[in-house]
This record gives sequence, structure tokens and C-alpha cells, in this order.
Amino acid sequence: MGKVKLKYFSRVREIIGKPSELIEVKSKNLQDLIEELQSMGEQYSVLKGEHFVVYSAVDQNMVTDFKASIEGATEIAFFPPMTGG
Amino acid sequence: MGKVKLKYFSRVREIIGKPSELIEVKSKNLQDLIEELQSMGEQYSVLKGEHFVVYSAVDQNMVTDFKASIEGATEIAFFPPMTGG
Amino acid sequence: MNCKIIVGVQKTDFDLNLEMEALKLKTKKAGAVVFFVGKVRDLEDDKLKYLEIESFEELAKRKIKDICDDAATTWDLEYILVKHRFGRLELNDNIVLVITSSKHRKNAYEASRYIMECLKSNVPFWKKEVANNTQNWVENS
Amino acid sequence: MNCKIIVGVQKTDFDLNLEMEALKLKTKKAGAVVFFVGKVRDLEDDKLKYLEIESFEELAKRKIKDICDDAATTWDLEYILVKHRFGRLELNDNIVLVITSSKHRKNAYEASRYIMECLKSNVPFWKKEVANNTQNWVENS
Repeated sequence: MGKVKLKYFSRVREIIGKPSELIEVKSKNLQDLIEELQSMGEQYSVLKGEHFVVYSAVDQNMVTDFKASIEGATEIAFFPPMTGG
Repeated sequence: MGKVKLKYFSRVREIIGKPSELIEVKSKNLQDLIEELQSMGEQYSVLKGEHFVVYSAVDQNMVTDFKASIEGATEIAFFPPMTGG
Repeated sequence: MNCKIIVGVQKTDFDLNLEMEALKLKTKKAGAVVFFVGKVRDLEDDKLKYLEIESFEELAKRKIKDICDDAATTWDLEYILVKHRFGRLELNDNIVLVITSSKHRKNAYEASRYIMECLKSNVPFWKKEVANNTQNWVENS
Repeated sequence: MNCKIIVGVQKTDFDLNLEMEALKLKTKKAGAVVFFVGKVRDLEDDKLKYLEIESFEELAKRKIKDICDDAATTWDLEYILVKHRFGRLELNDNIVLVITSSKHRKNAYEASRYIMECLKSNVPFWKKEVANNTQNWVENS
């Protein structure tokens, strides 16, 4: 795969320490991507959703199956439960 | 009893032909008052509620029992079902 | 019960922005505000010329006040405003404004619906729809 | 389905009077208009300094549009408007405006509640309450 824009929001953004980054992704699904990111730094373990639920949107579609393919994706976002309204 | 201000609203007002009048009332309850008014003209028979329900408010308190006393009242209103909002 | 209650029976129109400003002075702890506006709508099969609303003003005010008191006892509310117009109103003119405000939205919604139900049949207003070919007193809905 | 839908994700505030005028141009057959306004409220036990709302703008817009489409399919509505703000908001500032309009009030009320429920948990906004002594991301309510 090529370069993918990763976006982080709210508590995820605070823990990872940046709102977005452009990285070269090798993984083919979200689960693998999270492992891949974790090798870059411990802060990325937040994405595993062990402290609070983490949602993901791939090219602006919410994804519930973290094993679904992300091939061809250009933007992947991670965020905690939403609290609008 | 003395003079009482009678008020009519909506369809009741249209049928009786005036919004209000001040009359010398002899009756001691609404039922008798309606009879008394009817002797003044057939249009007052609308108050009997045979064509549509007619409500009454005595001194601005809604009255459901037409046999309750109206002695000492200064204002008696008659009107059809309300349609606010 | 610490609910501010405002009641009006009036010919004049409402100003939603001004009402919102007035509310905010009183409801710093409220997160939810529900406005219900009833407006004059066109008829299904005839062209409305205007709506005429007749009112028994003094009694209407008292009845509305009673309804607001009931609502304030039933739901945890910070603010209730009910203003009902009478007289001749044109298509799309505002008829009634009900504002309810509460900490959480459930109370504001439920109180608003309750107040509107009561206004429909327990408060002395009567609406007459004057159209091109018809003219009739509105029935309850 | 002939329902006008308007969606906004924005920093700027709303003007209730202007929104009402815009609505009236489109809803001559609607008698009921429900406005829900969510506003910044003070905390129970600390003094709020401000509320910070973060948003994933593009996705938020799409999700709100989906919710409005759902509502327009479920209820007989003439008009739906949802505008949600983000950025720094002060005490009593407006956060969200939901307008629903229908011939009869039941549909407008129900659709408004449905849309608000969805906005609370299905649209990517996150609120952080910054107070004198605390600072925390709001949990769902």
C-alpha cells in the first residue's frame, strides 16, 4: 500500500500527540495497522481500545470489522465514542 | 340576583348575535338561566348544547355542573369546545 | 421548584432571538431548550385567506398559567414561556410559542408536548379559517 | 418525500429569526415547527470556563445528512435543519440547532427527538468541559 493519512480525534489525538500524520502503510487491515503503528511507539496502543472504545472511519465510512481490508484507503481516522448534540 | 354580564364566544356569539350583554338575572343556576334566556329569543337555545357542546365559565371558573349555584356571580361566559394552539 | 414561568395572550408577534436571550439570563444550568411554534398553514383543498383567532383573554391567561404550573411540578424545568396570539393572522404567521428549558432534553421535550396538548383543548381560544370559498371554525386536532 | 433538508457544521452562531423566515418560504402547509437548541450549561460542582468542541467535519456532515434522510423517510416532514457548532464555546452559547416542521405537531416532535438522540452518539463531535479545577471529555448522556 501507499501513503495513508491517519487522523486522530479527542482523547486519541491527545494520547498520540498529534491530530494527523501521513505514513507509509504495509498492513492490509486495521488490526494489523494498529500493530504496525505500535511498533513506532507505545502511545499507539490506545488504538487497541483497551482503555476506552476506539472507533475507526476508513475514507469516511465507519468500520466495525477491524479485519476488513483497508487496501486502497487514503484516509483512516480513529476516535473515541462521539458526544455531539 | 342583580345584573350579570353574559359573554358569548365563537359560534355561540355568532348565533346569539352579540359578544356580550348585561342583563337582570332571576335564575339561581345555569340550567334555569338558559331557560330564562330562551324566553327572550329562540337563538338562546344554542346554550342547551344540543347542536354542539357548550361550556360555561362563571366568574372565570369553568363550570361543569349546570345545576351549581350562580348566585352572586358577576360574569357568565358561554362557548363551544376550545381550539387553541 | 425553581422554574421561571412567563405567560402572554397577545396580538403582537414573537421575536425568537429576544426570547432566547431572555431565557439565557435565567437558565445557566439548562442545556436543552425546546421551542414549539404553531403557525398558520394553508388548507388542503382551498386557499386560505386568513385565520381569525378569538380569545377569552383573562380566562385564557389563567388557564395557561395553570398548565405551566402543572408542567413545572411534573418535570424538572428551569423555564417555561407560553405566548398565544389572537386576532387576524395571515398565512405563515405565528400563532403560538411554547418554550421549555431543562438540564436534560427529555424533560423539555415532554413538557412542551404536554403544554401543547393542553393548549389545544383546555384554553379558551377559537380559530376560524376564512378561505376563498369556505369559512369554518376549526375542530379539535 | 418532499422534505427540504439543510445541514451545517460550523463555527458561527445561529439566528433563530432568520432560520424561521427561511423555513416559512418552504413550508406553507406546515402548522408545526419544533426548534431544539442545545446550549452550553454550567457544571454542577465546578465553574465552567468554556466548552471545546472538536469535530471530524466532513464525516460529521455526512452522518448528519444520513440521519436527516432517515427522519424524512420515517415521519411526514416538510423541513429539517441541523446545524452543529464546533470550536470554543462559552457558557450559554448555542451548540446545536435542530428544526423540524410538519403539518401536525406529533411528527415534528418525534423527528426532533430522534435526530437529537442520533446526534448524541452517532456523529463525530467530542466535547471537552474546561472548568476552574477540572478538565474532562464529556461522556454520553
